Amino acid sequence: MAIRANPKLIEELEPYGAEDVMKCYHCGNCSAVCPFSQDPYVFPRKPMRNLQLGLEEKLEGDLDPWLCYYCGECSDQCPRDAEPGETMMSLRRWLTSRYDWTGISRLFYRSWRWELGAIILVAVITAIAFSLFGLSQGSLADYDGPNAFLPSSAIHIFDWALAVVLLVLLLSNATRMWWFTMGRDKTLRTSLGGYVRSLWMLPAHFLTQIRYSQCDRKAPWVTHLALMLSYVVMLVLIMFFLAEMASGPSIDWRVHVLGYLATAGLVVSTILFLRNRTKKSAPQYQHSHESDWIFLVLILVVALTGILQHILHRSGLDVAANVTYIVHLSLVVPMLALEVPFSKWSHLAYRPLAIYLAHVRAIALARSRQGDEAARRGAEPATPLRAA
Amino acid sequence: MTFEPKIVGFLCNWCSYSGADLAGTSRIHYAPNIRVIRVMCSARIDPTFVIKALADGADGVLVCGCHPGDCHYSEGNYKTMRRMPLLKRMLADFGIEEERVRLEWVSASEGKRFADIVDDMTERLRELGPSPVKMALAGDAGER
Amino acid sequence: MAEPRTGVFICNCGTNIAKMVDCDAVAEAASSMPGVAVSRSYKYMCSNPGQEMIAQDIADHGLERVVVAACSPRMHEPTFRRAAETAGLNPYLVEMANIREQCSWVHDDAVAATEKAEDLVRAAVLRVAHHEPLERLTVDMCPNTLVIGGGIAGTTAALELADAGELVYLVERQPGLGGNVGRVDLTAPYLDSARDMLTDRITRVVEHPDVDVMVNSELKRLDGFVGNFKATIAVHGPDGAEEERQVDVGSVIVCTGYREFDAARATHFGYGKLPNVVTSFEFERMLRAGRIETKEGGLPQYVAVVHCVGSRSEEFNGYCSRVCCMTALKYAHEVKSALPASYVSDVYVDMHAFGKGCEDFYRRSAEVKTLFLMYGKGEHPVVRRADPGDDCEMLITVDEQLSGETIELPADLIILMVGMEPREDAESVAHLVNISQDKDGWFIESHPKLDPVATTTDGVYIAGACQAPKDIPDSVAQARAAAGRILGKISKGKLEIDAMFAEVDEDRCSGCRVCNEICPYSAIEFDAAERRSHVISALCKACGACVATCPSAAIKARHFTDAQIFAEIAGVLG
Amino acid sequence: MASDKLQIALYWAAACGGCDVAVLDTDEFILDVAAAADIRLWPIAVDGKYADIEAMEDGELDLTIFNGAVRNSENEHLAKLLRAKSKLLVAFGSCAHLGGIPGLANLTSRDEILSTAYLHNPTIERGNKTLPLPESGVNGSTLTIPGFYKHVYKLDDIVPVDYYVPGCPPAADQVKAVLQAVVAGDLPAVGSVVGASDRALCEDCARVKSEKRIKHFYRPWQIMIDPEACLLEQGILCAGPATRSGCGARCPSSGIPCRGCYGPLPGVVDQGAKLLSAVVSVIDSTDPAEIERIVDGLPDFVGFAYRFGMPASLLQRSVRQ
Repeated sequence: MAIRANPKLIEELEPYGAEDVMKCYHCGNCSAVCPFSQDPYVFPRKPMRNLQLGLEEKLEGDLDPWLCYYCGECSDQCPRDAEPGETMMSLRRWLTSRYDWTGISRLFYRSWRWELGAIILVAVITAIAFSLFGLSQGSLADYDGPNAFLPSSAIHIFDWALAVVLLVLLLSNATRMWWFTMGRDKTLRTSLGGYVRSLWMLPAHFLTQIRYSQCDRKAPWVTHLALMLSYVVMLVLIMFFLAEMASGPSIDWRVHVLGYLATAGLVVSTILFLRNRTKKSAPQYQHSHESDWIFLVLILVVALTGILQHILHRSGLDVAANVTYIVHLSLVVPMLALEVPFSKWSHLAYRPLAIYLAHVRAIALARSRQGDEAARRGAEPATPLRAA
Repeated sequence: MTFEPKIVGFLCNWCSYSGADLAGTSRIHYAPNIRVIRVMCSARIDPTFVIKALADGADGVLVCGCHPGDCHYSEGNYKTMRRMPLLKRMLADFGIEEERVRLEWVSASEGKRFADIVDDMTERLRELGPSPVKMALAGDAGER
Repeated sequence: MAEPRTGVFICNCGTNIAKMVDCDAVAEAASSMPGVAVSRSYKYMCSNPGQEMIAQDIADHGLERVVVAACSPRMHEPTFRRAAETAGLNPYLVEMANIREQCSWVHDDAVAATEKAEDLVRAAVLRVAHHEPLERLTVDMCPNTLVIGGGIAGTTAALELADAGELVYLVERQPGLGGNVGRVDLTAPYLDSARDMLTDRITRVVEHPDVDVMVNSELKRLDGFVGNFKATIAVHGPDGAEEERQVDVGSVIVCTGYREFDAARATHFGYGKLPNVVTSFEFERMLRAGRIETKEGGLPQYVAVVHCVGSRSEEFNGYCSRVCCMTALKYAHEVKSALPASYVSDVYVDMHAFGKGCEDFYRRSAEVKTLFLMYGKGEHPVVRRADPGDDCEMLITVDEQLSGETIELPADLIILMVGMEPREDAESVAHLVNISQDKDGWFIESHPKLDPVATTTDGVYIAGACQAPKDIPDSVAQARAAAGRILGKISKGKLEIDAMFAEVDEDRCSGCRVCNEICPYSAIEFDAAERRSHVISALCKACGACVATCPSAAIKARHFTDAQIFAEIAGVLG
Repeated sequence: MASDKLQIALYWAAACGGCDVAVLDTDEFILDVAAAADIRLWPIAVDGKYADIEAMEDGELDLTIFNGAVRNSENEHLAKLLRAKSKLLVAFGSCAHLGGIPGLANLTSRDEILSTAYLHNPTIERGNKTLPLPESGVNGSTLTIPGFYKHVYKLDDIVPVDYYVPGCPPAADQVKAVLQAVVAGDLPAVGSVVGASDRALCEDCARVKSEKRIKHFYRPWQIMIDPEACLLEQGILCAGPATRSGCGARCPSSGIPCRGCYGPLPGVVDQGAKLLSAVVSVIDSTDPAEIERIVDGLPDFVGFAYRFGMPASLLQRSVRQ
């Protein structure tokens, strides 16, 4: 069955960062040096070929880009400077925008103005909304207590509401991802058992990102893990212990410890990443997409405003603390509302999911191969016919 | 003692004679029964030469030229290729055994092949025995 | 007759000969052979003392013939001929017996080897008695040159010779000069204009006082031999009138070039059926016209270039046509610069980017985002009309090797890179100037590596794509090389011809003409008036085929006469 | 009996008699001969006895024109006798010159010939077992017939010959020329061939010759022969290129290929080998199998190539023991 080539697709990909793909002449060095590239997931050469030929459906159904951690070995080895690593990165961005049914993601990735604009817009709305809300039921002079400007109980409800919305978006996109990569492939003989048995991989890989450690360079893994864990810890704290965090000195010290650690983690790791990207210290930092900058900066400023707010509050400067809180929230909200479902943040979810699905897929493929073997064997008579 | 045949070899200068030289430079040993006569091209080999050699007492005649298509003079060996079949038929009518006259293509790089050919021909002629020509021509002098 | 006084010199070659052949015994035996006045065995005959010994004996014993029994004549015959010459003996009165390569080195029975050595020496002694002193002939070298073909190679060769002040006759079949290069727009890999290159050359050729250009003309006959050809050229006038010209030339350069493969033969590309499937030369015409468009006059969105059309296939020509790959890349550049919105695909088998600047050019083609699709050798893409809904006019189905998929590639304009073939008249040209063609029909050079411009016929040279597919720089280099070779000969003024050649005894020739067809060099000329055949000694390469064939024994092979060979036969048989 | 007339003998050995007829073909010129010479021996024309010859002194004869090969003891005896008695001995005609048609017998053996001729020939009365014996007793006395040799010899195998007149038979005008030369006494070097030229027959052959390429050999009856073109070029085996001219190319001019009766050209040591080389070298093929097929068109080539010259060839005879 012939597949239609689409020479135009490459242009669609360029805004996502895939600019050198056409230079590739398929020597295969990239796939050879990649520690993750192995049957049935051979990359980056194969996805690059599909991209050159514009085999859209194949690319869409491809899990390979998520199995890459962009250690940059391939780009180092490439004799044609076709940047296979960056191509994989661009494919991840493109896939994110494909999984997202709203089309917002595509909009963001193709234009940083849109992304930034949206962030600012959401920030302003948030700021105004929370200010009005605060003034309507409390006093700017009170950080906590009955007259608190932004009572944690209220914020908590808001957080959960937002969380639900994000979860829905994320799940719907994840489902699309599953459909593209597994669901619509009729030839694939997956079984529910297969899915269930491998389910443990999701949390495991989410929390450890252990595959990343298989890259020759370990530093990126550590930083990446640190950033991710700090983020998660902070998320957990906010979603479950917001009250304790908000109210005064009487609260449990352990909360503080984790809070401080997470904050430190966020600040340090983002600064490190930003430094790397500005210095272009390693191949994977050579080409920074606008979305990368926005993402890092956003996390950093969220963390910083968080710290500032905390200090002000502890120093009893409640007014300043409240103002900072508004600023903090007007940064947190776009970060969550926009980055999580529509931009870089989402890979936090897609990558472990991809590893999980890839595993299930591999098993299914292996089984179907054995099946074919068996079928072939069955075709021959078990015992040779004898003449009567 | 076994009969040792005398073979006259007519070799073209460019392929076969060089091939025979190569056998020498590569120290490939072969039977000493052959006596080589060099001509520029196998096409120079007049059938008369072959008959003359037999009449003068040769037990066998070996004719060598470049492989067809490789002739230094582009087409010379084709003339040889055309002459030999009829010559062999004619000699057969004279009662001369087919094995006594042999045509082989030997290139400048086939020293081994040349040596093998000489050994093989010598062996066949040993089995065949002396050429009848000399005896026939000597035989009748007295008795008519 | 009384045998001439002969000296026999047995070389021991250190121990190379002596260890297997009893050289003294051979020398002893030789001393009693007919005519032998002196017979010696010496360690190294080829050494200076050895050669002086020969010269001395020639003087002391008044030797008229010399036999040296040593290595192969292919090794040292020139050495000993010189030695004899220094002593005033004609070099052709020397004969060698090969008792090393064909005796001591190949035998292990000393007795038999010695016996054989004696036979070989006897053969040489008897043979040399029949030798005759021979003189090398010299003929005049006519400085004019005939150049056949007015393409890039022909014009280059003509200018090279004419600029050196020699007269050139340039014969071109077409009404104008320029050949195939004249049909090209830009050239790979430097994208400079073929037109500029040519127009400059052509104007120079046409205006050059020493170049006699004949267009609408063709060579009818070529008689004579190196240095002394007579060329008959038919010049077609505009009114269809044909005028014959006879010119004297000393050399001929064949630059007849090539013709392109007929794309219609490769039916699966739909050439001739689908309007927008064009050959590279048809596309060059578009480029020269400065407008890339479909037959319908629209601008193509998808342009596909198909490589190896008629080349590197079992079906058509097995060889690579060498210029197509880079030309195809050139098209990618030209299309992209003319139509930035278009998409160019290259459907190829292997990318042959040999030669200066070509690999870089290939790299740069990635910058214009060319999409390369690789199909397997022995397979071929298939072109079909696209379906109504498609945004393209045609679809090329390729079993794409790099993806392992069967790909349908959209195309609005398809350019077939047609390969090179020998011209339809190559065979007749080869016959006219008496050169040979290889299995594909290209003219054969005298040595593929060491002598790529000369041919098996002295004085006839080949240059350009008539020898094999070639690009412009190679053609130009070959043309200049040929010109250089000719200028070298001209500067000598005379040609020396080997003393070994065949001659017809006209008192014996009955004009039966059996020999005429025998000569591979057409060196035998039949004089119809005299009813005799002559050998043109300058053309004769002394193979002796005619000598062995002449039923009247009227042709004599100098230095390989019947008498000499009969003597040798008698000699080896003791 | 002394006479100032030219003393000549003509003898007929192993031959068909055609040579004698050729002498008679000189018509009235023979009368001039008779007038100018005493014909001492000429078995078919005048009455002369061997005894008379034996009685002669050596060299008494000025000229003996000897035709026929030497096949038996009588031929040899007469050859030696006439040689001794003659100043000039001329080998006259192909048989004496080269062995001639009788020479073809050298391809078989004496026994084969005798058994064919006297035992197995279809015309032999059935059951007849009579073989000729050199000696046989007839009522007391002994009859002898000449001994039949194993091989056929040309005249100069037996005795030295002064001149050769080739041809089967020699052309009548050549006969005249020779006799006139003898009378006039202007003779070429001893041992030379007279009455023939040093060029091949093609010299005199009127057929148009061009370059030769042979794809197929034909027997004359197999094709319509082009009367203008060279026979060999038409694929018809013609010995002309390998044969002395002198006959006036009578055969080819009447559409019959030359058979080579005038013998090889000077410098040719084996007429058959030369003819072979000439006719097959121009075969138009480079494929061994095809060449074999083309050569199939030349049956009994040995018989053709040595039709008149077997005993004069390098091998002279079949070497089968």
